Amino acid sequence: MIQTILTIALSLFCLAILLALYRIIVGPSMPDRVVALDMIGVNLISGVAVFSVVLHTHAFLEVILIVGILAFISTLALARFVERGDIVEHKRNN
Amino acid sequence: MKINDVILKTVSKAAVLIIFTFGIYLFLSGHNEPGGGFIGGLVLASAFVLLFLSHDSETISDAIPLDFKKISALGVLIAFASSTVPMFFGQPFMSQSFGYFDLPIFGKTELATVTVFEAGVALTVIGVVVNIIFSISEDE
Amino acid sequence: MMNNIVLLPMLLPILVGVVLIFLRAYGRVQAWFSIGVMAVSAGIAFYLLEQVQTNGILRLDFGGWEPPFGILFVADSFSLLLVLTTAIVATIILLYAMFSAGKFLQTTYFYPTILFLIAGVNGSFLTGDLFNLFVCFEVMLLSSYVLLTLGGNKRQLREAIKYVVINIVSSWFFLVALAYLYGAVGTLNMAHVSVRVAEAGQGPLLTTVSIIFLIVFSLKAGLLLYFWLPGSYSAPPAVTSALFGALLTKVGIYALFRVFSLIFYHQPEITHTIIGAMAALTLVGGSLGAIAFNDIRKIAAYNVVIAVGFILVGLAVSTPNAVEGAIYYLIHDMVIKALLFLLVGTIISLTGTAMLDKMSGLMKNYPLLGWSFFITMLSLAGVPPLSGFIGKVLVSEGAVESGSYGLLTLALLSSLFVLYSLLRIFKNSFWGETIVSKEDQVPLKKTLLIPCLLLVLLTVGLGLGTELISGYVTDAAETLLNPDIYIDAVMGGGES
Amino acid sequence: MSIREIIEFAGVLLILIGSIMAVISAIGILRLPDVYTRSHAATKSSTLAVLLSLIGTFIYFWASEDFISVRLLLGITFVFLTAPVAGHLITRAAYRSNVKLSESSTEDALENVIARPQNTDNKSGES
Amino acid sequence: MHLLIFAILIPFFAAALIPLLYRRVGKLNIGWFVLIVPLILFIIFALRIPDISAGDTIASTLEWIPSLGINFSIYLDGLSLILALLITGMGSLVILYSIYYLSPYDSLPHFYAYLLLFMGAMLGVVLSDNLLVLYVFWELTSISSFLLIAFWFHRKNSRYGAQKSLLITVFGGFGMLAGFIMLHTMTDTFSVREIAATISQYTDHALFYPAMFLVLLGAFTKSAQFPFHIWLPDAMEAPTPVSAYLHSATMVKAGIYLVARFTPVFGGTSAWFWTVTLVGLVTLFWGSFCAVRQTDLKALLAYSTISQLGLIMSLFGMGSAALYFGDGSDGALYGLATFAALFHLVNHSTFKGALFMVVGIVDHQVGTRISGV
Amino acid sequence: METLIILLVGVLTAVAIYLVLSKSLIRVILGTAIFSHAVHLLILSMGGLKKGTVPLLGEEAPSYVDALPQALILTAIVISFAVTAFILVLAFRAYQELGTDDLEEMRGVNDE
Repeated sequence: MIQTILTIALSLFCLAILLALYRIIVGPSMPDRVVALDMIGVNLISGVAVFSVVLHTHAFLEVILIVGILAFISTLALARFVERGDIVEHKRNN
Repeated sequence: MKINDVILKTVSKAAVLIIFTFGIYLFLSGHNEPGGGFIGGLVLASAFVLLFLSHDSETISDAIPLDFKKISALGVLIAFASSTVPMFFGQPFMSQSFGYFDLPIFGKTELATVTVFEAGVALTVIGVVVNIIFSISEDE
Repeated sequence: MMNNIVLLPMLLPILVGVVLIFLRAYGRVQAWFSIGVMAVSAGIAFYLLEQVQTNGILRLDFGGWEPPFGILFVADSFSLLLVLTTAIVATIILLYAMFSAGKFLQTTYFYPTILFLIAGVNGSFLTGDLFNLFVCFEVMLLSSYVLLTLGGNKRQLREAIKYVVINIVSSWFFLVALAYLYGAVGTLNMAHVSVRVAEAGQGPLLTTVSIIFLIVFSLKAGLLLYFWLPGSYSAPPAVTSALFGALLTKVGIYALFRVFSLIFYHQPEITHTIIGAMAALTLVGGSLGAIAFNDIRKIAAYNVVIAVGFILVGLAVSTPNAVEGAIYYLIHDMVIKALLFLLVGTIISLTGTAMLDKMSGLMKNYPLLGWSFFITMLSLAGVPPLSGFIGKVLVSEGAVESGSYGLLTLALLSSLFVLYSLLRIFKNSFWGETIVSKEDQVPLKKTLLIPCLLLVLLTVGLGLGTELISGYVTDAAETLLNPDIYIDAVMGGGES
Repeated sequence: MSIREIIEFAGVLLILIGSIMAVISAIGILRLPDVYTRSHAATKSSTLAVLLSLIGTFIYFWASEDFISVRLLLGITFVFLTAPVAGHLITRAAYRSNVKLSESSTEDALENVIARPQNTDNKSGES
Repeated sequence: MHLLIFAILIPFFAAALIPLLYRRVGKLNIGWFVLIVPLILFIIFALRIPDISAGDTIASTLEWIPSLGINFSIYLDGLSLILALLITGMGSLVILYSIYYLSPYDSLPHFYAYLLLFMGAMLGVVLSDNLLVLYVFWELTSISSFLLIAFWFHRKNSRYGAQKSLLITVFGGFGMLAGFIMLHTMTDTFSVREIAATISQYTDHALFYPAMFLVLLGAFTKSAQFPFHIWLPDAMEAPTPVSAYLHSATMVKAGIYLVARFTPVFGGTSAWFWTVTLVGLVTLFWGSFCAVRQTDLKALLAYSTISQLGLIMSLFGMGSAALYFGDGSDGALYGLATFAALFHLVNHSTFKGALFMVVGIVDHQVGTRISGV
Repeated sequence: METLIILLVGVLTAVAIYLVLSKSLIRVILGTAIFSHAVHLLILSMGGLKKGTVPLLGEEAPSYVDALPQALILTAIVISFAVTAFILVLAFRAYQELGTDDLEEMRGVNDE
């Protein structure tokens, strides 16, 4: 029972990732792609969590946080790039 | 054009705190579980990267007055020096030893000489990553 | 007994190199430190070499893990001879660097990087584990990337990109080969792999794996796949080119010798024939390249290629004489290539150009430099009694013994091309009408000449004093040709 | 069914709801007309989805193995903190880099607050 | 260990001393000091004449790389003695001549150092018993010849001639080295005497003929035999004493010496007979033919030298048949050819040396070497 | 499972080679990065994807997977990290100096 539900949940997450992938490919604008990428990251986190439940192991729990950190930082960097054209400013001008 | 980053700055302070905690946790758990110097170092470095992203590089280098090139060198030095120590006790290079200690808060803790080595690795990774961010950002 | 000292040739340069990072501002101090550490490691290598003669092959198990479980360093005569030569040559090159490198180079982590490079080279020579070999290769290559880009003019950057990308790809191929080998035999300890391969027989699969190794190491050594070499060796400053010319390709050659004499020696009619064909093509290509260019740096770089082909003729033939000759030639080549690149660099710094047709009559202005170059030229061509001679004789003898007359012809003819290519430099730049008057000439610093003269002495000394090292070389060749000696030393008993 | 199993089941149910939310948000990102509305779908429901599934996992491990994972708690906090900020930043970047609003949108409230650079070349715009 | 070994080394030491000595002697021409060396050597060798003509030989060894069987061993017999006397005798005369020939603006220490280097190398070639040591000195003669031809290296032709001669002789040298290595592979020794003693066992060996041709390649390039003669006319850019000494009297005779030295090894075969004789004869005719067309006196002498070398070579080739016929009357007849060859070798060295010197004088006095101007 | 992973390795390698062969330097770098991942996966599958638990102390399990490939991969990752970091900085410098990231155009840049 539980296993079935988990499998369904896992495939739904995969479906969500695939749909977001479509958005990444089609665009049409850069922010669209970034949004979709961010969403993939978030779904990946959920996927890993479900996966560790399926496998009954704690070994993957670190991955959740790491993927979260990476997704956040990359989204941040991409957003800055879209907005200002650089990633790290030398000196804030305000 | 004035860009107001209050939300980002506020949140990133909290996020950096979390990342630091997690990084140190990963670094220490490396002996028996996933983690260790390299991964811990990377996570710690990502905290620095986050700081660079949310603030500007000058503010950060004023706040943390460290030469990260020297930090990575120091890391390598620590790693190799700690591996060298056993040679003076007639053990092969990179031999390690560990023991269990009763520490006040953590209870029974395992401490191994390899942790020193890992610390060196972590420092190196932090230094290198931050350096790369620096060198890409500085000569615009 | 504990053999921790085996590690020192790799460990010392790293430790000192790291310390030097903290001494960034003090160029001179860095130079003396690095010269000192290289001299010390030369002493260590010599001590170890003596030890190996009396006690047999030395090994060090990291962390006390006995083979085949841990990683380890193994020191036999072959590796130690190369480590010794590396240390000596590096000392002299560093001496040159101290006098020649500008303020900028001195303070941009030039010396630490050189020391890391040497650590990688020494590590590759000494390691007894294929994966460790990969790691040491990478240490060496990373340092070489940095060295290639230091100073950063456009030409350097462009060549560096080519060099880095090619080396990254070949490194990943190295990993692919390691993966296949691990999948096939389940171990990466060289001696253990050798045992397993001998047990299972070198079937088609393992032969294929060996050919991937061949391709990887050929890229690093510049055997046939040398297209990247002339550009990247001629771009950086003289000191860096000298280090590259003396050390980098030699590591690839060392790996080829090690792998194909210790592990994949069961199917010589396939692997060694391919090596022979590649060596032959390398000789032809290198010879043509060496006489085709007007840029003296390019000429020098193509000479590296020719030497690689020549040394690998020794491996392709694999008779005792040939292997011994190849070792002699390897040692000779490390010395002489360093000298060649230093001289070429000096000439360029004196004349301000690298083009042959723009220089003339330097002999009148700088006689000592001219004579050094003359001796270098003869030594490279294998003219007796300089150091290249004995290696050439022995390799040729090996080729005769095994009936490889084609290789013999190419090897000897390539010497002629070497002679001709350098003769062109000598004839055009040193002879001829003096176009710079005594008053206008750029003064040649004595301090730049001293390292060159030291290397000249070394090449003459190696030629006349061949007897001094012949014992070590014979032992090295014997170990290479009888894998059992190596295997016994590594796998036999846990006396350490 | 022991109480423990019920709690386990509740955890798994949360995960299932989370996954359904994720698909809904994915549909949103697919169907909505412009980047602002898509980002709305992505951030809101995705955050909900991930929080639900992480809490579900946490509950599951708590119930089945009495294991309170600090890492998981940290993760939940982190995602909870950062996901909205990330959405905010992207949308702002989109607005500043001249990504058009959908034609069905009736009002641009920021039109007079933030001067949009009208004729910049841009690294992002419609491609 | 015989003192003769050091006789070979004397010129090298002297050559090394010249740069040191040059500063001290001041205005006096350094040639006078240099002249002492060949004179002493000549006397040393001349004193051996009675012993050698009595049939004695002198052999001695100085170890160099004993582990590989490469030792500095010398062997003095009649053939070597003749050439050694020729080298030192002609050397003395040439040095005497060059004291007056060269102008004080030329770099005298270089010239004499090269000349002494060459003399030592040449002595080494004719005295060594060890093949590889012979090869060492052989290459040294090429190198010193290269340096001497390019003595006036600011002239384009000098440089060209030097390069050509070096490349061709070194090419031959490499061939010869390969031949020597093959001989070593067959017989497992580098000693010429031992090879000559045991070669009869190996005549069927696959490497026998390749070795022979490769050794001949070395000899032919050095002796300017057809088709390798092309370097010799270009080598005439050298100062006249050099042409007299190297390119007519001694160095080109090294190839002849090699053929003579290896006649006992390869002699009794028809291949050797035909190759050496035919190449010698072709060179003889071709050299003479070309000589007729020359107007430059030195070039004329160069081609004449080539043809004379061809003559000597062909005589040695014919003489080798004596080994085939053995002790009979045919053998004695062919043996005469060898005698004639040796005789003409000495003969040619002296008269051609003299001719060159005369041309040098003409050049000096008249200002040109082109006849008919 | 192995077959699947190997197929994945093949796809990754193909992608990587396509990228490495392209003109843009940044694509080349991405290609090398992808190639490194492909190789790491290859090593992993060569070690055998057995049904075992992660090789950690503290988790009781009847069988563990081979730990050596993982150690190798970790090292390889560190190295690829360093190399990628270096070449990124190098590409950035080259872009600044040469004014292009197109390898074809780079060749046209004159010496010195």
